[in-house]
Amino acid sequence: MAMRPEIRVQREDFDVTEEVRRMTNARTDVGAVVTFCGLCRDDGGSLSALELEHYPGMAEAQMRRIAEEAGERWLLSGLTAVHRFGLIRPGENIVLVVAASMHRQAAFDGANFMMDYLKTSAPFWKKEHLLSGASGSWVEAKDTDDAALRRWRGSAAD
Amino acid sequence: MAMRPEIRVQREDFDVTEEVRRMTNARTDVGAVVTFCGLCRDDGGSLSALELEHYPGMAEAQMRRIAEEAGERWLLSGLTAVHRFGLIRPGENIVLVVAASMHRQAAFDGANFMMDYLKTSAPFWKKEHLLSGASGSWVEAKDTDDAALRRWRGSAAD
Amino acid sequence: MKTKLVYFAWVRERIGRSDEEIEVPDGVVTVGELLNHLKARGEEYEAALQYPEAIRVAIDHEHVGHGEPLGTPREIALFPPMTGG
Amino acid sequence: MKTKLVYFAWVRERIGRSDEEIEVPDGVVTVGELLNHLKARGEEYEAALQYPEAIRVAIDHEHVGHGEPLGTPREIALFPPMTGG
Repeated sequence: MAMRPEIRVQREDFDVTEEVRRMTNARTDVGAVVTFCGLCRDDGGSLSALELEHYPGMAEAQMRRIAEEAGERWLLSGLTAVHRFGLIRPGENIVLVVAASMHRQAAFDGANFMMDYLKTSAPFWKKEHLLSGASGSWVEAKDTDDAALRRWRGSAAD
Repeated sequence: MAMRPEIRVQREDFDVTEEVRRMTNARTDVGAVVTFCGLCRDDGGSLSALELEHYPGMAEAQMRRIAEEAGERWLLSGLTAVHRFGLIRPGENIVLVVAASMHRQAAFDGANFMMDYLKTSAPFWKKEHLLSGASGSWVEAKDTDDAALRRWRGSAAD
Repeated sequence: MKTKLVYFAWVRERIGRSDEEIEVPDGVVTVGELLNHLKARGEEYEAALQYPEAIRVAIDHEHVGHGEPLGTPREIALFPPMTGG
Repeated sequence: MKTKLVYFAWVRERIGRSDEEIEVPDGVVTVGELLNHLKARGEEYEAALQYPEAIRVAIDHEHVGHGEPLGTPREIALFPPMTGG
Protein backbone atom coordinates (compact mmCIF):
# COMPACT_ATOMS: atom_id res chain seq x y z
CA MET A 1 0.00 0.00 0.00
CA ALA A 2 1.46 3.30 -1.12
CA MET A 3 -1.34 5.12 0.74
CA ARG A 4 -0.07 7.02 3.78
CA PRO A 5 -2.90 7.98 6.11
CA GLU A 6 -2.91 11.52 7.51
CA ILE A 7 -3.72 11.26 11.22
CA ARG A 8 -4.11 14.18 13.62
CA VAL A 9 -5.38 14.72 17.14
CA GLN A 10 -5.79 18.41 17.81
CA ARG A 11 -7.59 21.04 19.85
CA GLU A 12 -8.29 23.31 16.84
CA ASP A 13 -11.13 22.99 14.38
CA PHE A 14 -10.54 21.66 10.87
CA ASP A 15 -11.57 22.86 7.42
CA VAL A 16 -13.21 20.24 5.19
CA THR A 17 -12.33 21.92 1.89
CA GLU A 18 -8.71 22.21 2.96
CA GLU A 19 -8.48 18.52 3.89
CA VAL A 20 -10.14 17.44 0.64
CA ARG A 21 -7.76 19.62 -1.37
CA ARG A 22 -4.77 18.07 0.41
CA MET A 23 -5.79 14.70 -1.02
CA THR A 24 -6.69 15.74 -4.55
CA ASN A 25 -4.20 18.51 -5.25
CA ALA A 26 -2.04 18.06 -8.35
CA ARG A 27 -3.34 14.60 -9.12
CA THR A 28 -5.84 13.35 -11.69
CA ASP A 29 -6.40 9.79 -10.50
CA VAL A 30 -8.88 10.61 -7.71
CA GLY A 31 -12.47 10.27 -8.86
CA ALA A 32 -14.28 10.23 -5.52
CA VAL A 33 -13.80 11.84 -2.13
CA VAL A 34 -16.09 11.06 0.78
CA THR A 35 -15.92 13.09 3.97
CA PHE A 36 -17.57 12.45 7.30
CA CYS A 37 -17.94 15.19 9.92
CA GLY A 38 -19.13 14.26 13.39
CA LEU A 39 -20.60 17.20 15.31
CA CYS A 40 -21.51 17.84 18.93
CA ARG A 41 -25.30 17.44 19.29
CA ASP A 42 -27.50 18.79 22.04
CA ASP A 43 -30.84 17.02 21.80
CA GLY A 44 -32.19 18.09 25.18
CA GLY A 45 -31.10 21.73 25.18
CA SER A 46 -29.21 21.25 28.46
CA LEU A 47 -25.67 20.71 27.20
CA SER A 48 -23.03 23.41 27.60
CA ALA A 49 -20.19 21.41 26.03
CA LEU A 50 -18.65 18.00 25.60
CA GLU A 51 -15.19 17.55 27.05
CA LEU A 52 -13.16 15.24 24.85
CA GLU A 53 -10.38 13.40 26.65
CA HIS A 54 -7.89 11.21 24.82
CA TYR A 55 -4.84 9.05 25.39
CA PRO A 56 -2.00 10.93 23.67
CA GLY A 57 0.19 8.63 21.64
CA MET A 58 -2.19 5.69 21.64
CA ALA A 59 -4.97 7.74 20.04
CA GLU A 60 -2.80 8.53 17.02
CA ALA A 61 -1.38 4.99 16.90
CA GLN A 62 -4.83 3.42 17.00
CA MET A 63 -6.25 5.78 14.36
CA ARG A 64 -3.31 4.90 12.14
CA ARG A 65 -3.88 1.17 12.61
CA ILE A 66 -7.56 1.54 11.63
CA ALA A 67 -6.65 3.68 8.60
CA GLU A 68 -4.08 1.15 7.43
CA GLU A 69 -6.60 -1.65 7.77
CA ALA A 70 -9.03 0.38 5.63
CA GLY A 71 -6.25 0.82 3.08
CA GLU A 72 -5.82 -2.94 2.90
CA ARG A 73 -9.52 -3.59 2.42
CA TRP A 74 -10.28 -0.92 -0.20
CA LEU A 75 -8.32 0.70 -2.97
CA LEU A 76 -7.88 4.14 -1.42
CA SER A 77 -5.59 6.84 -2.74
CA GLY A 78 -5.72 8.64 0.60
CA LEU A 79 -7.31 8.56 4.03
CA THR A 80 -7.35 11.39 6.57
CA ALA A 81 -8.66 11.27 10.13
CA VAL A 82 -8.68 14.30 12.42
CA HIS A 83 -10.06 14.03 15.95
CA ARG A 84 -10.41 17.04 18.24
CA PHE A 85 -10.01 17.12 22.00
CA GLY A 86 -10.87 19.64 24.71
CA LEU A 87 -14.15 21.50 25.20
CA ILE A 88 -16.48 21.27 22.22
CA ARG A 89 -19.75 23.21 22.10
CA PRO A 90 -23.02 22.01 20.54
CA GLY A 91 -22.88 22.49 16.78
CA GLU A 92 -19.07 22.32 16.65
CA ASN A 93 -17.01 19.69 14.88
CA ILE A 94 -15.60 16.69 16.76
CA VAL A 95 -14.16 14.42 14.11
CA LEU A 96 -13.37 14.40 10.40
CA VAL A 97 -12.68 11.45 8.12
CA VAL A 98 -11.80 11.89 4.44
CA ALA A 99 -11.42 8.92 2.08
CA ALA A 100 -10.28 9.33 -1.53
CA SER A 101 -10.36 6.73 -4.28
CA MET A 102 -10.73 6.20 -8.00
CA HIS A 103 -14.20 4.80 -7.40
CA ARG A 104 -17.05 6.02 -5.30
CA GLN A 105 -17.98 2.87 -3.39
CA ALA A 106 -14.44 2.37 -2.06
CA ALA A 107 -14.45 5.96 -0.81
CA PHE A 108 -17.83 5.50 0.88
CA ASP A 109 -16.86 2.17 2.45
CA GLY A 110 -13.42 3.36 3.59
CA ALA A 111 -14.87 6.39 5.37
CA ASN A 112 -17.71 4.39 6.90
CA PHE A 113 -15.36 1.67 8.19
CA MET A 114 -12.95 4.26 9.62
CA MET A 115 -15.78 5.93 11.55
CA ASP A 116 -17.18 2.68 12.98
CA TYR A 117 -13.76 1.71 14.34
CA LEU A 118 -12.90 5.21 15.52
CA LYS A 119 -16.06 5.21 17.65
CA THR A 120 -15.30 1.96 19.38
CA SER A 121 -11.56 1.38 19.41
CA ALA A 122 -9.79 4.74 19.48
CA PRO A 123 -9.04 5.97 23.03
CA PHE A 124 -11.32 9.00 23.30
CA TRP A 125 -13.93 9.68 25.97
CA LYS A 126 -16.69 12.28 26.19
CA LYS A 127 -17.88 13.99 29.35
CA GLU A 128 -20.94 16.22 29.40
CA HIS A 129 -20.86 19.70 30.89
CA LEU A 130 -24.34 21.03 31.55
CA LEU A 131 -25.68 24.57 31.15
CA SER A 132 -26.85 24.38 34.78
CA GLY A 133 -23.19 24.33 35.78
CA ALA A 134 -23.57 20.82 37.13
CA SER A 135 -20.95 18.35 36.03
CA GLY A 136 -22.71 15.92 33.73
CA SER A 137 -21.91 12.29 33.23
CA TRP A 138 -19.50 10.43 31.01
CA VAL A 139 -21.10 9.42 27.73
CA GLU A 140 -21.63 5.66 27.72
CA ALA A 141 -20.56 3.36 24.92
CA LYS A 142 -23.47 2.30 22.74
CA ASP A 143 -24.43 -1.26 21.83
CA THR A 144 -25.40 0.02 18.38
CA ASP A 145 -21.79 1.07 17.82
CA ASP A 146 -20.59 -2.45 18.61
CA ALA A 147 -23.27 -3.84 16.31
CA ALA A 148 -22.08 -1.54 13.51
CA LEU A 149 -18.64 -3.14 13.74
CA ARG A 150 -19.93 -6.62 13.12
CA ARG A 151 -20.85 -5.93 9.51
CA TRP A 152 -17.16 -5.46 8.64
CA ARG A 153 -16.10 -8.80 10.06
CA GLY A 154 -15.26 -11.35 7.43
CA SER A 155 -16.51 -9.12 4.62
CA ALA A 156 -14.32 -9.37 1.55
CA ALA A 157 -12.39 -6.43 0.20
CA ASP A 158 -13.92 -4.20 -2.47
CA MET B 1 -40.79 15.54 5.64
CA ALA B 2 -39.64 18.98 6.75
CA MET B 3 -36.35 18.45 4.92
CA ARG B 4 -36.01 20.73 1.88
CA PRO B 5 -33.26 19.57 -0.45
CA GLU B 6 -30.90 22.19 -1.83
CA ILE B 7 -30.46 21.44 -5.55
CA ARG B 8 -28.23 23.37 -7.94
CA VAL B 9 -26.92 22.91 -11.48
CA GLN B 10 -24.15 25.40 -12.15
CA ARG B 11 -21.06 26.15 -14.18
CA GLU B 12 -19.03 27.40 -11.18
CA ASP B 13 -17.11 25.26 -8.72
CA PHE B 14 -18.47 24.67 -5.20
CA ASP B 15 -16.88 24.88 -1.76
CA VAL B 16 -17.40 21.84 0.46
CA THR B 17 -16.93 23.67 3.76
CA GLU B 18 -19.44 26.31 2.71
CA GLU B 19 -22.06 23.71 1.76
CA VAL B 20 -21.55 21.80 5.01
CA ARG B 21 -21.87 25.01 7.02
CA ARG B 22 -25.13 25.86 5.27
CA MET B 23 -26.62 22.66 6.70
CA THR B 24 -25.25 22.83 10.23
CA ASN B 25 -25.25 26.55 10.95
CA ALA B 26 -27.18 27.66 14.04
CA ARG B 27 -28.53 24.22 14.80
CA THR B 28 -27.50 21.62 17.37
CA ASP B 29 -29.42 18.57 16.18
CA VAL B 30 -27.04 17.54 13.39
CA GLY B 31 -24.59 14.90 14.52
CA ALA B 32 -23.27 13.68 11.18
CA VAL B 33 -22.56 15.19 7.78
CA VAL B 34 -21.37 13.07 4.87
CA THR B 35 -20.14 14.70 1.68
CA PHE B 36 -19.34 13.12 -1.65
CA CYS B 37 -17.23 14.91 -4.26
CA GLY B 38 -16.98 13.42 -7.73
CA LEU B 39 -13.91 14.64 -9.65
CA CYS B 40 -12.82 14.50 -13.27
CA ARG B 41 -10.27 11.70 -13.61
CA ASP B 42 -7.71 11.23 -16.36
CA ASP B 43 -6.39 7.70 -16.11
CA GLY B 44 -4.67 7.59 -19.48
CA GLY B 45 -3.07 11.04 -19.49
CA SER B 46 -4.78 11.92 -22.77
CA LEU B 47 -7.78 13.87 -21.51
CA SER B 48 -7.97 17.63 -21.93
CA ALA B 49 -11.41 18.04 -20.38
CA LEU B 50 -14.84 16.52 -19.95
CA GLU B 51 -17.70 18.50 -21.39
CA LEU B 52 -20.76 18.12 -19.19
CA GLU B 53 -24.06 18.59 -20.99
CA HIS B 54 -27.38 18.64 -19.16
CA TYR B 55 -31.09 19.05 -19.73
CA PRO B 56 -31.96 22.32 -18.01
CA GLY B 57 -35.13 22.09 -15.98
CA MET B 58 -35.31 18.31 -16.00
CA ALA B 59 -31.87 17.99 -14.38
CA GLU B 60 -32.97 20.01 -11.36
CA ALA B 61 -36.38 18.33 -11.24
CA GLN B 62 -34.86 14.87 -11.34
CA MET B 63 -32.22 15.68 -8.69
CA ARG B 64 -35.01 17.00 -6.47
CA ARG B 65 -37.06 13.82 -6.95
CA ILE B 66 -34.08 11.66 -5.96
CA ALA B 67 -33.33 13.86 -2.93
CA GLU B 68 -36.93 13.69 -1.77
CA GLU B 69 -36.92 9.92 -2.10
CA ALA B 70 -33.75 9.82 0.04
CA GLY B 71 -35.53 12.02 2.59
CA GLU B 72 -38.36 9.49 2.77
CA ARG B 73 -36.02 6.55 3.25
CA TRP B 74 -33.69 8.01 5.87
CA LEU B 75 -34.07 10.53 8.65
CA LEU B 76 -32.11 13.38 7.11
CA SER B 77 -32.01 16.93 8.41
CA GLY B 78 -30.71 18.18 5.07
CA LEU B 79 -29.59 17.06 1.63
CA THR B 80 -27.67 19.14 -0.92
CA ALA B 81 -26.77 18.18 -4.47
CA VAL B 82 -24.74 20.43 -6.76
CA HIS B 83 -23.90 19.29 -10.30
CA ARG B 84 -21.63 21.30 -12.57
CA PHE B 85 -21.86 21.63 -16.34
CA GLY B 86 -19.55 22.94 -19.05
CA LEU B 87 -15.87 22.13 -19.54
CA ILE B 88 -14.28 20.42 -16.55
CA ARG B 89 -10.55 19.69 -16.43
CA PRO B 90 -8.91 16.61 -14.87
CA GLY B 91 -8.70 17.07 -11.10
CA GLU B 92 -11.65 19.47 -10.99
CA ASN B 93 -14.94 18.88 -9.21
CA ILE B 94 -17.99 17.58 -11.10
CA VAL B 95 -20.57 16.85 -8.45
CA LEU B 96 -21.18 17.36 -4.74
CA VAL B 97 -23.66 15.63 -2.46
CA VAL B 98 -24.02 16.55 1.22
CA ALA B 99 -26.28 14.60 3.58
CA ALA B 100 -26.85 15.66 7.20
CA SER B 101 -28.54 13.66 9.93
CA MET B 102 -28.61 13.04 13.66
CA HIS B 103 -26.95 9.69 13.07
CA ARG B 104 -24.01 8.69 10.97
CA GLN B 105 -25.42 5.72 9.07
CA ALA B 106 -28.39 7.70 7.75
CA ALA B 107 -26.00 10.37 6.48
CA PHE B 108 -23.78 7.76 4.78
CA ASP B 109 -26.73 5.93 3.23
CA GLY B 110 -28.50 9.09 2.10
CA ALA B 111 -25.40 10.41 0.30
CA ASN B 112 -24.61 7.00 -1.22
CA PHE B 113 -28.17 6.54 -2.51
CA MET B 114 -28.25 10.07 -3.94
CA MET B 115 -25.02 9.43 -5.89
CA ASP B 116 -26.15 6.08 -7.30
CA TYR B 117 -29.34 7.62 -8.67
CA LEU B 118 -27.64 10.82 -9.85
CA LYS B 119 -25.29 8.70 -11.97
CA THR B 120 -28.02 6.77 -13.70
CA SER B 121 -31.19 8.84 -13.74
CA ALA B 122 -30.29 12.53 -13.81
CA PRO B 123 -30.01 13.94 -17.37
CA PHE B 124 -26.29 14.70 -17.64
CA TRP B 125 -23.89 13.46 -20.31
CA LYS B 126 -20.11 13.57 -20.52
CA LYS B 127 -18.08 14.05 -23.69
CA GLU B 128 -14.32 13.67 -23.73
CA HIS B 129 -12.06 16.33 -25.24
CA LEU B 130 -8.57 14.99 -25.90
CA LEU B 131 -5.21 16.72 -25.48
CA SER B 132 -4.47 15.81 -29.11
CA GLY B 133 -7.23 18.20 -30.12
CA ALA B 134 -9.31 15.35 -31.46
CA SER B 135 -12.90 15.26 -30.35
CA GLY B 136 -13.19 12.28 -28.07
CA SER B 137 -16.21 10.09 -27.56
CA TRP B 138 -19.24 10.30 -25.35
CA VAL B 139 -18.71 8.49 -22.06
CA GLU B 140 -20.83 5.34 -22.04
CA ALA B 141 -23.16 4.33 -19.25
CA LYS B 142 -21.70 1.59 -17.06
CA ASP B 143 -23.34 -1.69 -16.15
CA THR B 144 -21.77 -1.39 -12.70
CA ASP B 145 -23.76 1.80 -12.13
CA ASP B 146 -26.99 -0.01 -12.91
CA ALA B 147 -25.91 -2.85 -10.63
CA ALA B 148 -25.27 -0.34 -7.83
CA LEU B 149 -28.90 0.76 -8.05
CA ARG B 150 -30.26 -2.69 -7.41
CA ARG B 151 -29.13 -2.78 -3.80
CA TRP B 152 -31.56 0.04 -2.94
CA ARG B 153 -34.58 -1.78 -4.37
CA GLY B 154 -36.91 -3.14 -1.76
CA SER B 155 -34.54 -2.27 1.06
CA ALA B 156 -36.39 -1.04 4.11
CA ALA B 157 -35.92 2.47 5.46
CA ASP B 158 -33.32 3.14 8.12
CA MET C 1 -50.65 17.52 -32.91
CA LYS C 2 -47.72 19.97 -32.91
CA THR C 3 -45.04 18.90 -30.41
CA LYS C 4 -41.69 20.30 -29.33
CA LEU C 5 -38.84 17.81 -29.41
CA VAL C 6 -35.49 18.35 -27.68
CA TYR C 7 -32.33 16.27 -28.19
CA PHE C 8 -29.22 15.80 -26.07
CA ALA C 9 -25.68 14.43 -26.33
CA TRP C 10 -25.07 12.15 -29.34
CA VAL C 11 -28.75 12.10 -30.24
CA ARG C 12 -28.50 15.87 -30.71
CA GLU C 13 -25.20 15.58 -32.61
CA ARG C 14 -26.49 12.94 -35.02
CA ILE C 15 -29.81 14.63 -35.72
CA GLY C 16 -27.92 17.87 -36.14
CA ARG C 17 -30.14 20.12 -34.07
CA SER C 18 -31.01 20.58 -30.41
CA ASP C 19 -34.75 21.08 -30.79
CA GLU C 20 -37.58 21.35 -33.30
CA GLU C 21 -41.33 21.38 -33.57
CA ILE C 22 -42.92 18.53 -35.47
CA GLU C 23 -46.42 17.46 -36.40
CA VAL C 24 -47.17 14.11 -34.77
CA PRO C 25 -49.53 12.10 -37.03
CA ASP C 26 -52.74 10.77 -35.47
CA GLY C 27 -51.64 7.15 -35.71
CA VAL C 28 -48.59 7.78 -33.49
CA VAL C 29 -49.78 7.14 -29.96
CA THR C 30 -46.90 5.69 -27.92
CA VAL C 31 -43.32 6.74 -27.31
CA GLY C 32 -42.11 3.75 -29.31
CA GLU C 33 -44.30 4.72 -32.26
CA LEU C 34 -42.90 8.24 -32.14
CA LEU C 35 -39.34 6.87 -32.32
CA ASN C 36 -40.28 4.78 -35.36
CA HIS C 37 -41.96 7.75 -37.00
CA LEU C 38 -38.89 9.95 -36.45
CA LYS C 39 -36.54 7.28 -37.79
CA ALA C 40 -38.28 7.55 -41.15
CA ARG C 41 -37.64 11.30 -41.41
CA GLY C 42 -34.16 11.00 -42.96
CA GLU C 43 -30.73 9.51 -42.58
CA GLU C 44 -29.68 11.77 -39.71
CA TYR C 45 -32.69 10.50 -37.71
CA GLU C 46 -31.91 6.96 -38.83
CA ALA C 47 -28.35 7.35 -37.51
CA ALA C 48 -29.52 8.76 -34.19
CA LEU C 49 -32.32 6.27 -33.58
CA GLN C 50 -30.74 3.18 -35.13
CA TYR C 51 -30.97 1.32 -31.82
CA PRO C 52 -34.22 2.58 -30.27
CA GLU C 53 -33.63 0.52 -27.10
CA ALA C 54 -30.63 2.78 -26.36
CA ILE C 55 -32.78 5.91 -26.47
CA ARG C 56 -34.15 7.34 -23.24
CA VAL C 57 -37.27 9.49 -23.43
CA ALA C 58 -38.67 12.12 -21.07
CA ILE C 59 -42.07 13.77 -21.42
CA ASP C 60 -42.30 17.13 -19.67
CA HIS C 61 -39.16 16.36 -17.64
CA GLU C 62 -40.25 12.88 -16.52
CA HIS C 63 -38.73 9.60 -17.70
CA VAL C 64 -41.18 7.40 -19.62
CA GLY C 65 -40.97 3.88 -21.01
CA HIS C 66 -41.31 3.26 -24.74
CA GLY C 67 -44.73 1.72 -24.26
CA GLU C 68 -46.21 4.84 -22.64
CA PRO C 69 -48.75 7.02 -24.47
CA LEU C 70 -47.49 10.44 -25.55
CA GLY C 71 -50.51 12.31 -24.22
CA THR C 72 -50.47 16.02 -24.98
CA PRO C 73 -47.04 17.10 -23.80
CA ARG C 74 -45.35 20.47 -23.88
CA GLU C 75 -41.96 18.88 -24.60
CA ILE C 76 -40.57 15.47 -25.45
CA ALA C 77 -36.85 14.83 -24.92
CA LEU C 78 -34.73 12.11 -26.57
CA PHE C 79 -31.28 11.28 -25.22
CA PRO C 80 -28.75 8.49 -24.59
CA PRO C 81 -28.36 6.72 -21.24
CA MET C 82 -27.26 9.28 -18.67
CA THR C 83 -23.68 9.54 -17.45
CA GLY C 84 -23.71 12.24 -14.79
CA GLY C 85 -22.18 12.24 -11.34
CA MET D 1 8.76 -5.07 38.62
CA LYS D 2 8.20 -1.28 38.59
CA THR D 3 5.50 -0.30 36.08
CA LYS D 4 3.92 2.96 34.99
CA LEU D 5 0.13 3.00 35.08
CA VAL D 6 -2.01 5.63 33.34
CA TYR D 7 -5.76 6.17 33.84
CA PHE D 8 -8.39 7.89 31.74
CA ALA D 9 -11.95 9.24 32.01
CA TRP D 10 -13.92 7.94 35.01
CA VAL D 11 -11.20 5.44 35.91
CA ARG D 12 -8.88 8.43 36.39
CA GLU D 13 -11.53 10.41 38.28
CA ARG D 14 -12.32 7.59 40.68
CA ILE D 15 -8.73 6.64 41.38
CA GLY D 16 -7.98 10.34 41.82
CA ARG D 17 -4.82 10.52 39.73
CA SER D 18 -3.87 10.28 36.07
CA ASP D 19 -0.74 8.15 36.46
CA GLU D 20 1.55 6.49 38.96
CA GLU D 21 4.38 4.01 39.23
CA ILE D 22 3.65 0.82 41.12
CA GLU D 23 5.55 -2.28 42.07
CA VAL D 24 3.88 -5.29 40.45
CA PRO D 25 4.33 -8.38 42.71
CA ASP D 26 5.83 -11.48 41.14
CA GLY D 27 2.58 -13.45 41.37
CA VAL D 28 0.76 -10.96 39.17
CA VAL D 29 1.21 -12.25 35.63
CA THR D 30 -1.89 -11.40 33.58
CA VAL D 31 -3.88 -8.23 32.99
CA GLY D 32 -6.78 -9.66 34.99
CA GLU D 33 -4.48 -10.39 37.93
CA LEU D 34 -3.20 -6.82 37.82
CA LEU D 35 -6.77 -5.48 38.01
CA ASN D 36 -7.44 -7.68 41.04
CA HIS D 37 -4.22 -6.57 42.65
CA LEU D 38 -5.05 -2.88 42.13
CA LYS D 39 -8.58 -3.30 43.48
CA ALA D 40 -7.12 -4.27 46.85
CA ARG D 41 -5.08 -1.06 47.10
CA GLY D 42 -7.88 1.03 48.62
CA GLU D 43 -11.44 2.19 48.25
CA GLU D 44 -10.71 4.59 45.36
CA TYR D 45 -9.34 1.65 43.35
CA GLU D 46 -12.24 -0.50 44.50
CA ALA D 47 -14.64 2.17 43.18
CA ALA D 48 -12.84 2.45 39.85
CA LEU D 49 -12.41 -1.27 39.25
CA GLN D 50 -15.64 -2.54 40.81
CA TYR D 51 -16.70 -4.09 37.48
CA PRO D 52 -13.44 -5.30 35.94
CA GLU D 53 -15.28 -6.46 32.78
CA ALA D 54 -16.00 -2.77 32.03
CA ILE D 55 -12.31 -1.87 32.15
CA ARG D 56 -10.33 -1.71 28.92
CA VAL D 57 -6.58 -2.17 29.10
CA ALA D 58 -3.79 -1.16 26.75
CA ILE D 59 -0.16 -2.19 27.10
CA ASP D 60 2.25 0.15 25.35
CA HIS D 61 -0.60 1.68 23.31
CA GLU D 62 -2.11 -1.64 22.20
CA HIS D 63 -5.41 -3.08 23.38
CA VAL D 64 -5.04 -6.34 25.30
CA GLY D 65 -7.55 -8.81 26.69
CA HIS D 66 -7.72 -9.51 30.43
CA GLY D 67 -6.17 -12.94 29.96
CA GLU D 68 -3.00 -11.60 28.33
CA PRO D 69 0.36 -11.65 30.17
CA LEU D 70 1.69 -8.26 31.25
CA GLY D 71 5.19 -8.88 29.93
CA THR D 72 7.61 -6.05 30.68
CA PRO D 73 5.78 -2.98 29.47
CA ARG D 74 6.76 0.64 29.54
CA GLU D 75 3.18 1.71 30.27
CA ILE D 76 -0.14 0.09 31.12
CA ALA D 77 -3.34 2.10 30.59
CA LEU D 78 -6.73 1.47 32.23
CA PHE D 79 -9.85 3.15 30.89
CA PRO D 80 -13.59 2.75 30.28
CA PRO D 81 -15.08 1.70 26.92
CA MET D 82 -14.20 4.33 24.35
CA THR D 83 -16.70 6.90 23.13
CA GLY D 84 -14.88 8.89 20.49
CA GLY D 85 -16.01 9.90 17.05
